[in-house]
Amino acid sequence: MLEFSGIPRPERLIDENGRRIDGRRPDELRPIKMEVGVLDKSDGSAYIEFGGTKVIAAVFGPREAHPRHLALPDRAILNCRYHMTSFSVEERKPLGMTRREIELSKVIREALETVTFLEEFPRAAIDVYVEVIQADGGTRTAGLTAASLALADAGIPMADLIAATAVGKVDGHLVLDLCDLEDKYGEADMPVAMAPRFNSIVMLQLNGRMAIDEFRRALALAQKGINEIYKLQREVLKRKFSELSPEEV
Amino acid sequence: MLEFSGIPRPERLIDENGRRIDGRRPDELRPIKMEVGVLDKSDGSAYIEFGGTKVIAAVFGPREAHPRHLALPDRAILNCRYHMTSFSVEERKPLGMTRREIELSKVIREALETVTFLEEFPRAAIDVYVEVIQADGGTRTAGLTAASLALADAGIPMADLIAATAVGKVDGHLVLDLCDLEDKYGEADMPVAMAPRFNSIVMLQLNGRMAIDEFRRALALAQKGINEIYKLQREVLKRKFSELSPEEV
Amino acid sequence: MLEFSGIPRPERLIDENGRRIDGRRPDELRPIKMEVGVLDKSDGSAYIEFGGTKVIAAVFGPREAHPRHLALPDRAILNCRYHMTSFSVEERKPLGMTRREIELSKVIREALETVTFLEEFPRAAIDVYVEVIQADGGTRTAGLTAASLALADAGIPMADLIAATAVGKVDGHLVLDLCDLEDKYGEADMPVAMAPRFNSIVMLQLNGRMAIDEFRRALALAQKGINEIYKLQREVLKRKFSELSPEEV
Amino acid sequence: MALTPKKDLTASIMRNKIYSLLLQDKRIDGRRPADLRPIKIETGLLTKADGSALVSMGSTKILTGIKVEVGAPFPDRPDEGTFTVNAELLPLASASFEPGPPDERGIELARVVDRSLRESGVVDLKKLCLVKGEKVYILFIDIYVLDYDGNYFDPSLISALAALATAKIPRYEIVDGKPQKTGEYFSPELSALPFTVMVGIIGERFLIDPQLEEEKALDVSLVMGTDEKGNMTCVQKNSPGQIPVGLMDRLVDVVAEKTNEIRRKFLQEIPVKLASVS
Amino acid sequence: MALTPKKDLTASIMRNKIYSLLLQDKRIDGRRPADLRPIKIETGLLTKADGSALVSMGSTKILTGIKVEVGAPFPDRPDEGTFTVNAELLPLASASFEPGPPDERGIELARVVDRSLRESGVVDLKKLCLVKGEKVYILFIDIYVLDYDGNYFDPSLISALAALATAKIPRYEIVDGKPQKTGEYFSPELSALPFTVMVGIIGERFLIDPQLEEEKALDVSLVMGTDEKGNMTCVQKNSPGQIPVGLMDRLVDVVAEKTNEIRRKFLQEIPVKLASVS
Amino acid sequence: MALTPKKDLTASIMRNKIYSLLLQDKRIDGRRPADLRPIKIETGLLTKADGSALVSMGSTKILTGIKVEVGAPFPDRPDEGTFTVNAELLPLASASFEPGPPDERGIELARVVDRSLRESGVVDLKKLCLVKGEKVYILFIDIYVLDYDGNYFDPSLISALAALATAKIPRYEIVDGKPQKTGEYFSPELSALPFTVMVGIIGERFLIDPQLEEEKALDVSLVMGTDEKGNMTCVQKNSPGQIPVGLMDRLVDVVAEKTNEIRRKFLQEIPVKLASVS
Repeated sequence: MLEFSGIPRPERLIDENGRRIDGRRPDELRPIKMEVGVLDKSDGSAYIEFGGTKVIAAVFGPREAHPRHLALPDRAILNCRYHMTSFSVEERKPLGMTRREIELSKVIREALETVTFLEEFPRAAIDVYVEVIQADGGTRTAGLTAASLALADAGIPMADLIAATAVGKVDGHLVLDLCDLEDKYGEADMPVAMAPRFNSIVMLQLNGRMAIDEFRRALALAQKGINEIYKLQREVLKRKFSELSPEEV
Repeated sequence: MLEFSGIPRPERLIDENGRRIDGRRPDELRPIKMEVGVLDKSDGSAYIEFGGTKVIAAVFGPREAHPRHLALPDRAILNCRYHMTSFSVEERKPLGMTRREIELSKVIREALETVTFLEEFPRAAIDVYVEVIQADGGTRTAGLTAASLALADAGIPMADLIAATAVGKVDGHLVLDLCDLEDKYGEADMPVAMAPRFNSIVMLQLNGRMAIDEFRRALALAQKGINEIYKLQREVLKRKFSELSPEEV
Repeated sequence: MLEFSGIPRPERLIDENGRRIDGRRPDELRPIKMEVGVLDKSDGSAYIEFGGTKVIAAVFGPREAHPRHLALPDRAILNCRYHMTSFSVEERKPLGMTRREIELSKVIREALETVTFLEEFPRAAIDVYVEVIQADGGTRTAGLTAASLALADAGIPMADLIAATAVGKVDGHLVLDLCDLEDKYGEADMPVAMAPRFNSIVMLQLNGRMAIDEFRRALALAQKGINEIYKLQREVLKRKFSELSPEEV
Repeated sequence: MALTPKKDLTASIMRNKIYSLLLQDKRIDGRRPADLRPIKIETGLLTKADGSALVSMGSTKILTGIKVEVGAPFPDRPDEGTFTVNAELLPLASASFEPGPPDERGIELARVVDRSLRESGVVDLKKLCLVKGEKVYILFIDIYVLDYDGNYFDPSLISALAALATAKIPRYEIVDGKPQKTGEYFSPELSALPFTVMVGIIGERFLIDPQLEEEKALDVSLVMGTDEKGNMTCVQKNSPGQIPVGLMDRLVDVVAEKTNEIRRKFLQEIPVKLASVS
Repeated sequence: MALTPKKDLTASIMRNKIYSLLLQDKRIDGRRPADLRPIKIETGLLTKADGSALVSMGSTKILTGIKVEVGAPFPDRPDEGTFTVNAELLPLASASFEPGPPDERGIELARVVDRSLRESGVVDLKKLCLVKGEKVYILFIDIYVLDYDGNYFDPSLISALAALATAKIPRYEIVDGKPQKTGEYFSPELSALPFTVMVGIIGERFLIDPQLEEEKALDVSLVMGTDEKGNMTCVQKNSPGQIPVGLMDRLVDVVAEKTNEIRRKFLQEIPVKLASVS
Repeated sequence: MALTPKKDLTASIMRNKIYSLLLQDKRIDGRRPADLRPIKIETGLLTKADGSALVSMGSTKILTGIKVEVGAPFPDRPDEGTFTVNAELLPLASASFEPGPPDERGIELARVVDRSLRESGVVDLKKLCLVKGEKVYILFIDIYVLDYDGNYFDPSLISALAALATAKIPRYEIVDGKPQKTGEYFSPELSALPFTVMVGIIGERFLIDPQLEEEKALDVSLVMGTDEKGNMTCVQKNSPGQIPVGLMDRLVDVVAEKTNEIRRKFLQEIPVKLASVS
C-alpha cells in the first residue's frame, strides 16, 4: 500500500454506534457518481467516483489487431491496462507500470473477457484503458465497473455488465466498500466483482486475513453492494440510450 | 543544460567594443570546418566543426525497411537519431538516449523530411545518424547541417540542402552562432534551420525569451549566418564531385 | 567477480605437498555429478555438479521459430541463455541479465552451434537454457557441458558432444578445474571447451595472465580434464539410452 | 527510433477542403482562422494532488497534477527549489497513442511546457528553498492528455499554470535536521504568465488551435508563445514541412494577440497574485 | 500489455474428457477430484543461499532461495526488517515461458505468495531489526519455477516457507556504527503456516491442484489458502471465467481440509518452531 | 536473446577465394597473412574529454574518450580508484549495427578490452585513491566504433591505451571534507602495455587483422593478446567454429610478434612513462 505514509491510524475505525470513520454504516456504499460517454475520441468511455476514488475508463475497438501476428482467427483479443496517475496516491507514484498495476491489469482483463462476446470479432482487438485519477480505496473495483460501462458505451456486445466493490474487515467488523484508511489500517480487504445476471464471481482477491465464516459473510455483503452498483449502471446506460434520438440508436 | 557545471559566469559576455567572449563580432560565425565522405562504411557521411562543436553524420540507404511492416507503399521512411558521446559534454552523459536527444532526433528528422524526395523510394528506409563528438553550443544545428551534407554525399535526391545555425541574446545583444558559454549564461538561444532555395524555415526552436521585435531581428540574423553556411556546403559538395573522375560520377 | 566479498585470501593456495586448498592435486578435477532427463517439460535436460557448482540445462525444439521473421530458410536458429539465480553467488545477483551473463550466453551459443546439425531443421528454432543454481567456479564450462548433454537428451543430432573445464594459474602453479577461491585469488582462469572427436577448441577465454609457455601447458592440462569429462558424458548418455526399452528407442 | 506518422488519403482530401475554406476565412467547425476553441478551466478537483487542473480546449482535455516533495537541490543552484515536467499521452485519449513510456511526442510536449515555464521564470525557485544547499521543495508537474482532439500544447501549458497557481503546498520546517510538515500550506507566487498558441499552415494561409482533423491535414505547424510583457517565450516547429520566412511577421502578431486572449480568460478563472500583470 | 493465452482445440477436447471423468469422481491421472499430487520437500541443498528449498508437487518443481542483506528500514516502519518476494517463470520450465523480465504471470505469482506471507504475519519483522530506524535485515525470497506441470502457486508457497523455516541467517552486530557478522546464525521463527490450494472448475464440478493438461482445459481457476487457525489467508481468482457463487461454500471447506493436509506433510519434513501450531 | 548473424551466399564464395589466396600466402587487399593494416593514432583531439584518442586500423575507426569523476571506492578495495569500460557499436559505423543499448557484440568488446586492461594491471589503481575508503578517482573509458571495416577489437584496445596514456586528469584535493579541483592535472602512469591481435582461420590456414569482407567469410576467429613481458593477457574465441588444437602453438608465436609490432608503433606515437618497457 503506497498510500498514507503520512496519516496516522485513528484510535477507532468503528465508533460505539457502529459507524465508520466517514459516518457510514458497515453495509453502506460511499456516494457513487457514474457517467458514460465522457471522452470524445475513444469508442466508449465512463467516469466513476466511489467516494474519493475517481476513475476513467475508455475503450477502443473492435479494431484491427496490431501487431497483426497477435490476431486470433476465432475471436478478438482483449487488451487491458490499469494505470494510476502519479498524483493519484499519497506518495507520488513513479512513472511506468508498477508490479501492482500489472497484476491488476491482468485480473481486470480476465474479468472483462468473461462477459464480452469476443468471438463476434475474429482477428480484431478491443483495448480497454483504466486510468485512476485519484485513489481512495477500491480503485480496481471502480475501474472494472467503469470499464464494463465503457464497453457497453462502445456498443461491444456483452453477456452482462460487471459490477464490483470491496468488502473488508475493520476493527473486527465486516464492512462494505472500504475507503483508503480502512484498507490501510483494517485487517482485510477483499475486492469482488460479479456478473449479476449469472450470479457468478468474475474477480476475487484477498489482501489480509479473515475467518472462514467471515469470508462467507463478506461474500454475501459484497453481493449486496454489487447489486446496488449494478442497478446504478443499468440506469446510467438506460438514460444514455434514451437520450439518443431514434436515428442514432 | 548539462554543460559547464564548473565554469563560472564571466563578468561580461560582450565587451565595451561589442566583441564577444571569444573575440567575435555579434554577427560573426565561428570558424567552420566541413568535410564529406569521412566514413567508409556508410552510404554517405559528413564531419562538421562549428568552433569547438564537432559532429559526424552518416546516412544508410535507401535500403529495405526493417521491420518490414514499417514500410510505406508510397515513399521511404526516414529514421533519424541524434546522439551525443558520453564525453562530449562537461558532465559525463549517461549511456542511452536522454529526453533531450529524443526531442532533437524528432526536430532534425522533421527538417530533413521536408527536403528529401522520399517518394522516389517506396517501401525503402533511409537512416540518418548524427553523433555529437564534442558539444560547444549549436550541436543540433551543426548536426542538421552535417546530416544534410551526408544525405547529399549518399546521393539521395533533395529539393535543397539544409543549413542551420543558432541566434541568441547575450547581455542584451543579439548574437549569431552561440558558443556554449553564451548559451549557458545568455538570455536566449534560438536554433534555426532553413532551406535557402525556398526561403523557408525547416527547424525553429526557442530556449529563453526575447522581445517580439528582437525575435524578428534574430530571425534575420540567423538567415545571414545560414546563407554563409549554405555557401560553404555547396562548395564542399562541388569540390567533392569535381574530384571524382568522370567514370565515378 | 561478484563472489567472495567476504572470504579473505588464504595464506597459501597450494601447500608444501603441492595440494590445493580443497586437497586436490593440480591436475585433478572436482567430484562430478551428471544426470540427464532431470526435467519433465523440456525436450531434453541435464544437471551437472562440478564440486560446489550446480547447473541445470534444458533444451526446447526443434520447434517453429518465433517471431517468424527470424526463421532461416536453410537451417535452424539456435538461441541460448546463460543465467544465474539471484542466490547462486556470494552477493545477491540483481534480477535481469548482467553484461557478464550476456557475454557468456554468446560464447556458449557459439560453441554449441559448432557441433549441432542445424541445417537438418530449416525454419526451426532450438532454444537452450542454462541456469546456474550455485556458482563455485567454472559455471560456464559446467553450463556448456550440461547444455551439450541436454541437446543429446533432446535427440538433436550433433557431430560431437562438447566437454569443458577451466584451467588456471594459482600461486604460480597451473591447476585444473578452478574452484571459486582459486578463481578469485589466482593469477589466471582460462575456460576451455572442446569437441574431442575433432580435437578442436570450441570455446576459449582468458581472464588473467600467464606466460606464453604456461598458456601452452595450460591448454594441454585442459585437454586432459576435458577427456575425463567427455568419458563421463558418454557413459551417462549410454546408461540413459540403454535404460529405455527397445520400443522407446 | 520514432517515425513521422504516415499521412492517409483522407488527410490529403481534407487539406484541400480546409484550404478552400481558409481562402474564405472559414474553417470546418465554423471558426475563423484566428479563433480559439472554447477554453474551460477547473482546478482543485483532486485532494491527493498538491495542485491540479483539468483544462479543455474544445474536445481536447488535459489533466495536470502537482506533487511536492522535499529533497536536495542541484549542486550548482544550492538555494533554489526544482521542478520537473512530465507529459503522458494516455492511450485512452486517442487511438494513435500507445501504452508504454513516453514516445517522442510526449517528450516534446513535456519539454516545450518545461521551457515555457522555466525560461519565462514563472516560479521563483529561490522561494522554494528550505535550507540552502540541503533541503528544497521539489515540484513534480505531471501532465496527462485525457482526450486528444488536436493541439495538446496550449491546454497543457494552461493546465500546468492553473495547477501551479492554485496549488496548496504543505509548508515544511526543519526540526532536528529533518523536514517536518507545519500543517500550513502556501501557493507558489507566479512571476510571469506565458501562454502558447499552436499555428497550422496550409499553403500561405494559417489557422490557430487546430482540431484533430485539421492538425492531420496541415502542411506544417508550430507552437509559439508570449508572456504578459510581450516577450516571446516559446517557439517550436513541431512537424515536418516548410514555414515561409515571410509568414513569420504576421504569425507573431496573431500569437501575441491570442495569448493575450488566453491570459484574460485565465485571469478571470484563476486568482493569480502576479504583480506585473496588467 | 499482456494477453490471455489462446486456448487450443486440444484444450476443448480435453475439457470434455476431464468433465466426463469428474462426473465419475475421476481424473486423467487417476487422482480423485480433491487429491493433491505427491509433495516432496528438500532443504539446505545450497550453501551460498542463506536458505533454500526445492519442492516438487507432481512434476512441477520450484526452487526458492533466500539471500539476506543488512540495510535501511522503511521510514514508516523503523523497527521492522523487510522482505521481498520475486518469482521467475524460467524458460527452461516450459515452452510457454519466455526469457526476459517477469511477465504478468510471474508478477501475480510473486504477489500472491507475498500476500500469503505478509498478511498472515509469517515472519515477525520486528525480530529482524538491528538498530531502530537505521539497520535491519532485508530478506530477498526468490522463487524460480524449474519445471512447470501446472499449479505453480501451491508449491511456490511451500518452498518459500520451507526456505524461510530452515534458513541460517548470519547474525550481525553493530561495530563502530557498521554492521559486522558475528559468525553466528539464526533461523527466523515462523508465526503462522499458511498454505494454498489451487482449485479448478469445469461446469459445476471442481478439482484441486491441476496438472498442466487439466489447467489448460479448465473453465476457471482460483487459489485459496488458510492458515493453521482456520483463517482465509489467500484468495486469488487467477484466470478468466465465472465462478458460480453457490460453489464457494463447498470450495472453502475443501481448501481448509487440503491445506491442513499440506501443513501436516510440511511439519513432518521441516522442524518448525511455531508456538501456535497444534 | 541474440542470434548468430546469418552468413550469406557471398560469404561462402568469398571464403573460397580467400582460402585460395591464403594457400599462396596472399590476401584480397594485397596483404600477406600475418600483415596488419596501417595503424593511425591521434590523441588530444577533444577538450571536454579528460583523455581521448582516435585510432584507425585500415578503414576501421575507433574513438575513445575518458571522463573522470570523484566518488566512493568499492567496499572491498577501499584504497583503489576504479574504471569502467563501455563500448558502443554506433549505427553510423555499419549497416549491421542497430541503434539502442549495446548488444552482445558491444558487451563482448567492452569486456574483452576491460579484461586486457584490468588483468594486466595497466593502471595502478592505488594511485587513483584520494581518501582511503571515501574518495577515489573513477575513470569512465567509453569506446565508440565510428567506422567498422572488420576487427574492432585491436584498435579499440589501442585507443583505450592511447587515451589513458595521454589523459590530463584534473587533480583534486579534499577541502573541508569535499573534493575540489586544484587546477593541476596528471596523467595516469601505465604499468603495462598489452595489445591484441585478431586471428581468423579458414581451413588450416590463418590470417590476422581481418578486414570486413574477410571477417564475414572466416570459419572461426579469436582475439589474443600479450603484454611487453610476453605474458598472454587476452584470449577470446569470438565466433562460432572450431579451432584445431594443433594450430594454437603457431598462432601464439604470431600474436606475440604482431603485438610487439603494434607496441613499437604505439611507443613511437605516444610518450609513455613505462619503466618496464624495453
